[in-house]
Amino acid sequence: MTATLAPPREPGSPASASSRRLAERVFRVREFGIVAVLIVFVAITAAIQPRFLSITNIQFVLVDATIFALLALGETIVVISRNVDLSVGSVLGISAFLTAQLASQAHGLPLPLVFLAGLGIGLGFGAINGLLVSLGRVPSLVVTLATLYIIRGLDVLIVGGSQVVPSSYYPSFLTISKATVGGIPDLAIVVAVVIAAGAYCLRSFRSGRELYAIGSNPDAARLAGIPMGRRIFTAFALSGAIAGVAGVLWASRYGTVDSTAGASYELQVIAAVVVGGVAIFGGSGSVVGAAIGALLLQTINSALYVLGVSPDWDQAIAGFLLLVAIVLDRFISLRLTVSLRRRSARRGQ
Amino acid sequence: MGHADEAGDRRADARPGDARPGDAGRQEAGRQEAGRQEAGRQEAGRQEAGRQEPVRRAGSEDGAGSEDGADSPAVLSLRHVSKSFGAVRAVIDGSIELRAGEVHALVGENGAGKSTMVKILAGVHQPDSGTVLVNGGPTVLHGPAGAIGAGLAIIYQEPTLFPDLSVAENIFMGRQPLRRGRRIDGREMTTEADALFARLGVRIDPGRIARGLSIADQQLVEIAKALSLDARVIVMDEPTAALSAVEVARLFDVIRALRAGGTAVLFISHRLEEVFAICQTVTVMRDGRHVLTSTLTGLTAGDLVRAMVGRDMPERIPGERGAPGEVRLTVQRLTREGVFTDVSFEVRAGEIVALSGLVGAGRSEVARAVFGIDRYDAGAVTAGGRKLRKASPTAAMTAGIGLVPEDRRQQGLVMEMSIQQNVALASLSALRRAGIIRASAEHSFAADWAVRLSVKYGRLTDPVSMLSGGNQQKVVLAKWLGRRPSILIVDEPTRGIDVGTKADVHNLLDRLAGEGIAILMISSELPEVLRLADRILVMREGRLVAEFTQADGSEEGIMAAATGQLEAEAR
Amino acid sequence: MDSDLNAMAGNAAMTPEHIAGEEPGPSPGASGGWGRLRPAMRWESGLVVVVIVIAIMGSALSPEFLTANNFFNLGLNTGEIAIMALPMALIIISGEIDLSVESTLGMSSALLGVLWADHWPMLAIFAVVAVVGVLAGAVNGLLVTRVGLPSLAVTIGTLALYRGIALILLGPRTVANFPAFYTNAGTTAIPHTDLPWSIGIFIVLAVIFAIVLHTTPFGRSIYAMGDNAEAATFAGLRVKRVKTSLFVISGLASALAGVLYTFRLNTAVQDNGTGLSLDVVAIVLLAGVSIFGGKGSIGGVFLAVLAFAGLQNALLLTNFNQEATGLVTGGLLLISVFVPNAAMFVRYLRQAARRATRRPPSEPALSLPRKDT
Amino acid sequence: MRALLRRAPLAASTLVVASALAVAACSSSGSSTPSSSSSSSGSATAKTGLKVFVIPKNLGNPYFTTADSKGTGGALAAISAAGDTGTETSGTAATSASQIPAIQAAITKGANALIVSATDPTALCPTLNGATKRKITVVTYDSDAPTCRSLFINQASTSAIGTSEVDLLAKEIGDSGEIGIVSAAASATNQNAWIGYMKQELTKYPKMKLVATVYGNDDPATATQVTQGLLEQYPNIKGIISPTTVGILAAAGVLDTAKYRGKVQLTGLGTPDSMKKYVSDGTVKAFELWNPANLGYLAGYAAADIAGGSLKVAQGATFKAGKLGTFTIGADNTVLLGPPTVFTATNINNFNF
Repeated sequence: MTATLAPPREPGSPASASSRRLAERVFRVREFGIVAVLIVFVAITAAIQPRFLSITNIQFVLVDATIFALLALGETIVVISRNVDLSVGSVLGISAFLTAQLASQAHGLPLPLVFLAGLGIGLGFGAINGLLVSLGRVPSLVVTLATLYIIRGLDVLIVGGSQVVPSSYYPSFLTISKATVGGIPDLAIVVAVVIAAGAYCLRSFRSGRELYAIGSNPDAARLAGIPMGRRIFTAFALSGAIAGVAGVLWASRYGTVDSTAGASYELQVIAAVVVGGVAIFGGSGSVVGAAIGALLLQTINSALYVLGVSPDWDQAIAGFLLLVAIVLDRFISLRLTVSLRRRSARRGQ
Repeated sequence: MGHADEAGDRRADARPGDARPGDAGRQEAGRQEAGRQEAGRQEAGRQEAGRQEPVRRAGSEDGAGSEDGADSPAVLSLRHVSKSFGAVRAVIDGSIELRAGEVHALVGENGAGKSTMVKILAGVHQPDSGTVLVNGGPTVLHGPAGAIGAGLAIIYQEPTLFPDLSVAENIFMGRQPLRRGRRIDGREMTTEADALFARLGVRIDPGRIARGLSIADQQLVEIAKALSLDARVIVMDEPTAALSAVEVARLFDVIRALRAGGTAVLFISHRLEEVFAICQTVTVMRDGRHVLTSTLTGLTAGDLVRAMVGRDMPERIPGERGAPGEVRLTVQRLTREGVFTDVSFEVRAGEIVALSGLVGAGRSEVARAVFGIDRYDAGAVTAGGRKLRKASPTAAMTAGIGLVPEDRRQQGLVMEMSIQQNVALASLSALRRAGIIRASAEHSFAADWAVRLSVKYGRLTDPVSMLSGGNQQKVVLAKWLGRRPSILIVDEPTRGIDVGTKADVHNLLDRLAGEGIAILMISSELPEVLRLADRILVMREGRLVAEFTQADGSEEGIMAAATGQLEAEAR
Repeated sequence: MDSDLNAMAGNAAMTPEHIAGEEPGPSPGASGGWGRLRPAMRWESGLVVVVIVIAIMGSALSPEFLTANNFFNLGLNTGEIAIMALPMALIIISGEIDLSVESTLGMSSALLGVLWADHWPMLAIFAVVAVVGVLAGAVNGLLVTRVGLPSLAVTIGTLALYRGIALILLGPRTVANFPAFYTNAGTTAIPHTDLPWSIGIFIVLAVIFAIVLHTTPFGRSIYAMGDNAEAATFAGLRVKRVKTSLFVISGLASALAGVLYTFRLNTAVQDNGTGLSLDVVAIVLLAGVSIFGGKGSIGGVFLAVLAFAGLQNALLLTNFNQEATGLVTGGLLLISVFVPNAAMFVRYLRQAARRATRRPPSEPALSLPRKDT
Repeated sequence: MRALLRRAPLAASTLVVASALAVAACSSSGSSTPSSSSSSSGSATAKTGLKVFVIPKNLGNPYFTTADSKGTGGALAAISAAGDTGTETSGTAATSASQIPAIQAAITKGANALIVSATDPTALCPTLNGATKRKITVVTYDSDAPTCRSLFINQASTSAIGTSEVDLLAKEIGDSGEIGIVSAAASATNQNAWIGYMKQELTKYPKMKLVATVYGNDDPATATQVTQGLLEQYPNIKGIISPTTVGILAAAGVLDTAKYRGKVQLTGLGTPDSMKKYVSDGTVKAFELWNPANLGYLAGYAAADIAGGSLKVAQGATFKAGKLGTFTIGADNTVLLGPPTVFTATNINNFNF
């Protein structure tokens, strides 16, 4: 009964405050970690190949990264809720083709409508995923693994042998991905804003926090009366919609769209998310982190080209980073738990 | 989840016989109460759910109500609810009425059905029969959300927190204070959380994440959560289990305040002195049935215990055991940080040593460490003269240890497998020839043990999940006896099984000890402990705090040691 | 943390019944008279029907379907997938998953190519490839069991990593012209039969796997840990060791598949076998192996291979649009996970209706896994 | 005349001996006796109603869609014009693993002739030889499988492509400066063959230096990135050759900015429709390509005639391919479609494929 003698704890007493700081520090460390790696990597590359930091190249990297960052945003929302969406690549592909065709056939069409179309297409497929997972009670892994192939199959059926080529668009569609403001691509700016918005929503709206809650402890979430079905459905719908928009950007960026657009992107996206510090078990991680993860992978990727290193290394590096990231996270969270428990215990005495 | 749920909500033994007239022959207020209840219960027992009872009980409840919170209407009540899980009837006939401005105690042995009642109140379970009434009107609570909507706040026995989220968010999840634009007002949330903790007289940093909070702090967060709901009814399922005396005192102040504010509180606790300290009314349950509802004034702890146990302490029927033989199991200064500390004891051949204490005192954890499920930070385990390798069940098994775990469903059995396969699971290597399991051998092995333990089953190939709790437990026992262990650890061996089987298990343990097996028994059922054990070790908050011999052991004494409230007991 | 699949399945499982899961109660698999056996039987007999239907439809749609020559082709194109499906079945029954098999196949194929191009003796190459396959599996296994990572995340990582290694090894090169002795084995039938060698190997392995899974303590423990890892640990089963060995076996089998694949096409390129993982998983789930572990049989896998190969082949022979095979595989996968749920759900409704008769409700969610949070 | 007629079945039978030595085979077989009297009706009127399967590297590939489909006047058009029934089939990925089952299926379905663009000769040959054994005519187009076909329809002489593109670029950059190549997959046989000839041709331009060959794997995204990498790594690069339709499009997309337009020249193989934009805005001055539809059309006719027995494969043998006129089988049993068309701002609008 030593505890009986313990006086009521004062607010911000060293123990509790420091345990809070520790927790925060660790998670910060996690995101700073990625930034650090990014910086170091850029530094090294630039040292070997100064032109890596040339405006044009930075522009190239940013634009390529935006598409992945966007996909990572959607994927993060899903992963946070302890699910996974493997179908993003296929959704991107089908949306890219359909919107590209729209852009090449209906010339008068205002751009926003094209994006709206992409959004709608993605939303549709996302909703299907969401329904299958939340109502069908089938693990998202299997559902999205299946829809990954089904949607790609649809895509191939629709596209057939045809393709959309840059010449057919009205110019403004292609310039979306080329326009810059003060050297920074509009696209990067817009996506950055979107991601910031996403981060803000996840942090300061109930529904966002509930997603974290669901991922962190589904049973508790249930007992707290959180409408899990609806939330998870929304998560998948959002992920799909975002992939749809990404499809439009893809079309505008690469011009030529056939039935293979976005094939096997899902792995890179998940890699980006996990490298970005989003726990694969859900409950923790941030959209910003995921975006940085995407940027990191994209930077590595293009650095290889610039350095003239065979791009063959790209995939191995991505896979390796992913493994390192999850192993790291595992140890960090174990450590954190233990040390927090120690503090609590000590305080408890 | 998947943790061992509150002792044996699974238990479902109707025992009409054992109500003794003596029950009625007791203290003032308690008297006719109990008497009528006993009578009623017997009938109930004879004919499943005694439907003729309401009249009587209505009477009794008025009696209860007249004392306190006078004629205030029942804000929430359960009438004759029953709930079964598989073959197990957790609640057979449960009734309770919660009134505004009244703190109502719900007591009963482990497995009396308390937690299931709570889960029915919480809308987690729908009763198989019986009614839930809110403000006197029959209602169906659709899930936890429905219950919350009906103004219920529940503090579950096992804290249900979000480890990755901040304490404040854990408290306000789904109800966070909002600013303009429906955005969460973090600052407001923190201040409100601080205010709640201030009410509880503790200071937990609302900004830290819940991961790594001590059990006590987790419990406090749960309490804060319940308070934040401003609920009309607050159900507290063992809220004090992990709290220090100071924290308990503060909690009681809060409860009194709530009561004054007209909140109805349902208070569940093993610590009877707490019940007397804070509650006005008590409902006793036994074996899934309502036994007694009464005002507490005039009742004594002894009355409640008798009502809970349904009999006086049985004096030990000495098993035909000789004097204990040589030491089989030695545990030296075993320590696992934050779980149990410096635990030492030994068990001799032919001896039953009981490890007693409150749920969460660290008894099962010691057993797990000894068997090698968990690793330990310090100390040593010696079995059959050999020091065991840490965290290796295989080593423990080869040293002749068997463990019948606490949670039959999660730890004891592979539910999808057949009876036969479960019995054979720990002895497969013995049943194979040329690496292949001999079906015939497996079958006869299983059949043999099924007979020895008189397991009641249809086909040995039936899935074990079809058996009743008692027979499932026998299967688990058979699994380990099949290995001919020299040391047997049984964790809550009779949790949630019917009286008949319970007796079987008791006799079996007696016999095994007689055959010279060293038995370490963990049980929350003091009668059982007192009946079977040669020595009784009591744990509290991870430490061994007392040892009784079979002779000087008493239910009160053990309870006192277990709760650390020595002065509080006896009276 | 038991299977990460469970983690992924978590939300699917979030239903009131799931929480009730804390209470004892028969799991739906076991509800009703014979519990575990009956549904399984039903599933496999259902598969038999499916196979027959496919055979009839195939022969109706194209007279060549039932010809020996067509069976040979059919087998030729299925051999490697079938071989990888066997260990995959064990892994999924044990409650894990291995998505990296296709990359392990690619990696061993690349290795085979590189070493052959460097004029290594073929037998030495086989040895090296086998070792690499074992290592690949061991990495997966150890990361999952010792570090305690979700096998989904781990094997997605190695899916990329191993493919990447194949790329690095072989680059854009194509190695061809392997010794005729081996390439013939890849393209010709076993003498006096119409069975391609790869299918022959598959059948032998299938028998071995069936014996191991259904009659040995090892196999029994796979079921036990797949259904309830904790209970398996309490029964003294060596969960970690068994799971690790399963991943190793999977790696080895994938390496073998890689060699066969290379010889069949007489080409080693870095993208050999891309996209096969889904086919393998689809076959295993179609076989009635529960994605949550604990259920399934090698017999089912065998039938599923037949059904899968037959369907793909029938699609080729009929003028069905080739491009849509993805649709079929994906649909197959969805159906095979939904049907059991549907059955479960129906049973649940039936019992809910029978509640009055105090029959224990069997809650669908109970069969969905629980995670320690 | 009679001799020629009688020789027809011989030629047909010699197809069985599929080998690069086809020429020798034919001449030597002159002495051998007629083997298959079945088709002794070797009259000018070929058998019709045959089953001809067109098997491109993969489906969903625009280039092959143009080459094969009826609408564009490709292979299928020719086949039906010859009175036979044509079917296009293949795998979805351009890998031998997904092409082989399609070939097997075609054989099983009782094909009389196969028109194949080989993803990978070594991988395909066992299957194709199997077809030949079953007396199925095997004609390759676009990408050859030399040892296991009776006739190869060559879109353009390898050397011509290689040299002409270097010459085109040389003109645009004034014979001097660093140049790079954006190829498809590094394993693509025809790509490498062309690049080989380019290197040869470059020896004629001492001041032009080939600094790097990068591979876009015919994937727009990859091609874009490798082009970017190329430009960043060699900032002084003057010109890029991309002998692949996907590659040249991606490269054009990258160069289509003020920074590069006109400063870095681009040429290679591309379809006029897809390149019109870049030609009109000056990003690309000139590029070339044969007409894929005509390639398919020619292959279709050749296959139909051979399978129908009206054409025997032998060097110097001639046949009429509908609208395209008459062609002659050259050495190694290959037929050359003709010189590629060079597209420039002046003529590009006359083409649409």
